[in-house]
Amino acid sequence: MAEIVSLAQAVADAVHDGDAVAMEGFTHLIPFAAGHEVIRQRRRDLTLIRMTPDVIYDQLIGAGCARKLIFSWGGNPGVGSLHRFRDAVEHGWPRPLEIEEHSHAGMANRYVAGASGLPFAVLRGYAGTGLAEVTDTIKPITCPFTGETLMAVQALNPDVAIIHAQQADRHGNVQLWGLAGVQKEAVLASRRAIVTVEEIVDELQPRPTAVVLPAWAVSYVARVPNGAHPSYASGYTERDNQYYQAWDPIARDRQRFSGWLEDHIYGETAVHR
Amino acid sequence: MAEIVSLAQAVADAVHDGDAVAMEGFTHLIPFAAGHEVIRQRRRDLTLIRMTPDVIYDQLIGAGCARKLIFSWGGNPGVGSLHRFRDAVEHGWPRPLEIEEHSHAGMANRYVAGASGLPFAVLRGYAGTGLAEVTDTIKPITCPFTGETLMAVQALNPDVAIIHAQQADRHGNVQLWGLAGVQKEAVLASRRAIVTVEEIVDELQPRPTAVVLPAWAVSYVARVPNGAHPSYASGYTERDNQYYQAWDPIARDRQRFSGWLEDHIYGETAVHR
Amino acid sequence: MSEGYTSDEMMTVAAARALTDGISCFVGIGLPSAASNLARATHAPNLVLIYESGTIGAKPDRLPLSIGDGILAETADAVITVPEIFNYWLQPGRIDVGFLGAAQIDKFGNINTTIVGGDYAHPKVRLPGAGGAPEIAASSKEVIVIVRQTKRAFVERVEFITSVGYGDGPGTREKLGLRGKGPRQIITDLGILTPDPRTCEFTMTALFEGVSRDTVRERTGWDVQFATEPEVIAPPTSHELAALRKFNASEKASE
Amino acid sequence: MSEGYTSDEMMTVAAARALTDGISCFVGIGLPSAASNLARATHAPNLVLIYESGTIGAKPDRLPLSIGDGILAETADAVITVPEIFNYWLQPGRIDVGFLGAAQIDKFGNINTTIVGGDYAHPKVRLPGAGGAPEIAASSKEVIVIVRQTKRAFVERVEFITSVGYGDGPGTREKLGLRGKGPRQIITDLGILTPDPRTCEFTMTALFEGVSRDTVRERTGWDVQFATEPEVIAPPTSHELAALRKFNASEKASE
Repeated sequence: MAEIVSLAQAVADAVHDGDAVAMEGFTHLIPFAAGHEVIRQRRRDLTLIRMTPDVIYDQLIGAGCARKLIFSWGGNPGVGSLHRFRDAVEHGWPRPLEIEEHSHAGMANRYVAGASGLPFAVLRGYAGTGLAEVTDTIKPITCPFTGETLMAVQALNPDVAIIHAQQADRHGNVQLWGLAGVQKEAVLASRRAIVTVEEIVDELQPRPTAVVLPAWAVSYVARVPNGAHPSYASGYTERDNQYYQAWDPIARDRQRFSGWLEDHIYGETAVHR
Repeated sequence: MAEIVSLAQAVADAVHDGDAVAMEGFTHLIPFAAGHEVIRQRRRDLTLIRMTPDVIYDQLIGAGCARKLIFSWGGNPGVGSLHRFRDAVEHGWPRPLEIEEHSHAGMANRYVAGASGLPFAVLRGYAGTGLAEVTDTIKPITCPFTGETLMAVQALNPDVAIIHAQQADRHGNVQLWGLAGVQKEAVLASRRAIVTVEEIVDELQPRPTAVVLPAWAVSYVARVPNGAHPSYASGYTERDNQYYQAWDPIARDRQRFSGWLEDHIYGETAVHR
Repeated sequence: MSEGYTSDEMMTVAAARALTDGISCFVGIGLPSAASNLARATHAPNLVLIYESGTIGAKPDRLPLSIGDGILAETADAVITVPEIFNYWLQPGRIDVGFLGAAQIDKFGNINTTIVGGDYAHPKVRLPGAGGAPEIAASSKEVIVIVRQTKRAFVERVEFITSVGYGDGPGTREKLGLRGKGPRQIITDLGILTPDPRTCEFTMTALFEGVSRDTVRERTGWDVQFATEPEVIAPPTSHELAALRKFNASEKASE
Repeated sequence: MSEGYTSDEMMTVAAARALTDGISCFVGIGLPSAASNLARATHAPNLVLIYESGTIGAKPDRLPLSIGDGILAETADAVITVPEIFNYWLQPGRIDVGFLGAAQIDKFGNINTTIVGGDYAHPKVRLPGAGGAPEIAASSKEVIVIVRQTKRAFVERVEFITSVGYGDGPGTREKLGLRGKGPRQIITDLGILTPDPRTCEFTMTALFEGVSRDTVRERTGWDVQFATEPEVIAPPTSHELAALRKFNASEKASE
């Protein structure tokens, strides 16, 4: 049953060194504030899982939180490279980063399998690609009815999922709407789940396109207004496109990045939520 | 792209003798009017597919439309047996009925596989049951990562799916809401789809819990108010519980049933829609 | 039975009492729905009711007439599709109690709702079939069965295993890879049977007031064993009866 | 290039023209989104735009800033989850055209967006990776690629196959069980390449006005062949240019 706590407490309780952590939010509702709290609490040796490790994971990787990255597309959307991610893969800075690489369809199905209590999922995918060769969690599988060969991907069952949503009620039932990505699957696939929300309301009003997570499927709910910034929460906040562009020169330079960490995450003037 | 036509034309164009036909609607939005039109047009040798072949399929089976039934629960909900279904299975009247029997989880996953363009789906199911022995479309499958044995079920890809929904717009985009069952999967798994609707509106307003089927995924839309009767369409009609109870004595007796067919389906006084 | 309540009412009340507040309960059709709604109306207001029609946390204020009654969707915390109910909620073992009825049940708690008499291809009586039961029986953390106790229903071995209880006895569930613990109680109109921890055979461990061992034997198709001292179940309280009758009245009224 | 428009504008216009009205188009990030929105604003008002972020039938009136721009969900016919987009809509072959960009592409239309230089474990340049492209390339009925033509991007063989075009040549797609027909056009800032029906090798079959064969050769990393008489593509109409510039202005304004 969901406990309603501060973000700092949720991260302290649910995210441990060495955990496999999935922060999801596909272009919308990206849990940036929670990611920053993980950096601030100086978690180490995490296996970070995310379909689109964009700026949020660039920051976690640059800060040295990650031992491994499981992903399908690592870029700064509309801007270019993730320089901290590249620096880790290309030069091992601040530490080497092991990668496990999939396509979006494969990652989505890995979460679906995890949420479904199955050890694998089946898809038409990867045939003829280099990914099938370099990634162990992709294997061929034969249809027992037709004999056709398809591809299996291993289920994802993270230790903890972290997502951002628009609303929770006082019991901890969560509702998010708009582009819903793969968040329900990530939460249901994981042993624990933290949900940051824009607002805690007395009663959730059903909304078009809403995904509802009952309180008993969530571990911690923390109220963090604008917790998706620079991403957005439909109905509450707008995407801060300049932040994504401004990230590029910061991330290109180790020194500037370290300064950013100090100023925006660790430092006394950083916004703690 | 959806054509907006009469129900009679939709059935005439889309449902042929010998077709595999899935009429879905799980306790809600059951396409009774379309089922009656299929009887009226005297289709024969159909393979009828439905998770819960309740009164609607009792009527189709009793009328001699079906050669085979693929299903997971065949009863008159809250009332008792389907006597026409039993008569066909137990005594071959009006003709023998081949059956292919699954559980709900198996049927749901067969539609999911069909909608996904996969030849099979995987689930934790059937182990130790008699169904695994009597049904060919259930086979064990081994996880290529863990070695665990799970069960595979063959995909369903009906020739035609028939469902009832609350609304379509003038382009043929369809919206249904409330208990959504397995209708989206049935439509997407099928080569053709007929949707009967309570109402055709100028513009679909997004609704909580709504399932939307774009016009290009539907073949025919027909306006049939109360087309789910005696089942219901949330927001439009109420379930006619007495009809389900009154069905029991009609269906128990071949003669009474034949009279019902004459009066309510074939006869000149029957309601054609 | 003593005056003032029927054996069916006693059975429903006993089944309701078996549900702990706050747990999640996958509700099969028929008697399970009545019992779990009674539990929610009495001692278990936070019971999470899950119906295979796609509702999580339904809170009906009258007895739903079917598993697809509109009131379930209108009062639910979440309304989802049928594939999702089975794949995301039942299959991974999120459900605390699966609550099932039965047409035929055997001493190992295996359930038959498929055929009686003849063989599968030529049955004497064709029953409705599996519905959601096989996977409810396999994947719920534990299962409670509610069924009226008759010689025809309580058989030595079911003719067809639609839903697995303990199969052939100890070790079967593990061998089959079933992850739930299996049936923990069979609640009847005579009392409660629970599995012998050694043999997995269902034993009469509780009797309703006024029910004799002879009556139980007459209405059981196997050589049923009794606990050394079967518990005697307290009759329905006036609160329980009133809540149950209010439900039943609302059911009649809406027919 | 003649006056009045840039080669990037010409490329986007040519890509837009390649989309027939009424078809469904799976839109990858970057240039494909600009081209398909331009098509919808000009000759293909009924083009069904599908984004991997979960929108079917998005009808933005400005250029979306990312595949997750809120305007896509607000204007879509249906908003669904990411697993559903891939499993129910892309994988079964419902999509007429998959529209992809590329970092590196080879003469058989194979795309690399994974690494350049070094090996997979120790790349010189780590690119973003696959995203939705491998399955878009596999399962769309056909694929259109839009990419600026440079010697670095247009290589004899890609270093890593992220998304399969024609693999090693004729027969590869069939052998791999890929159900879509594969890339039908590569649209660049110089013209259009289409696969030779016999060899599957991409050949320059259309040139933009004022583009010379020498320029094409200089900017292609393989010994590129030309059609006997390459088509000369008509320059952008004033209507096309106006629509495209309106989009680009709205993009700038919201940055």
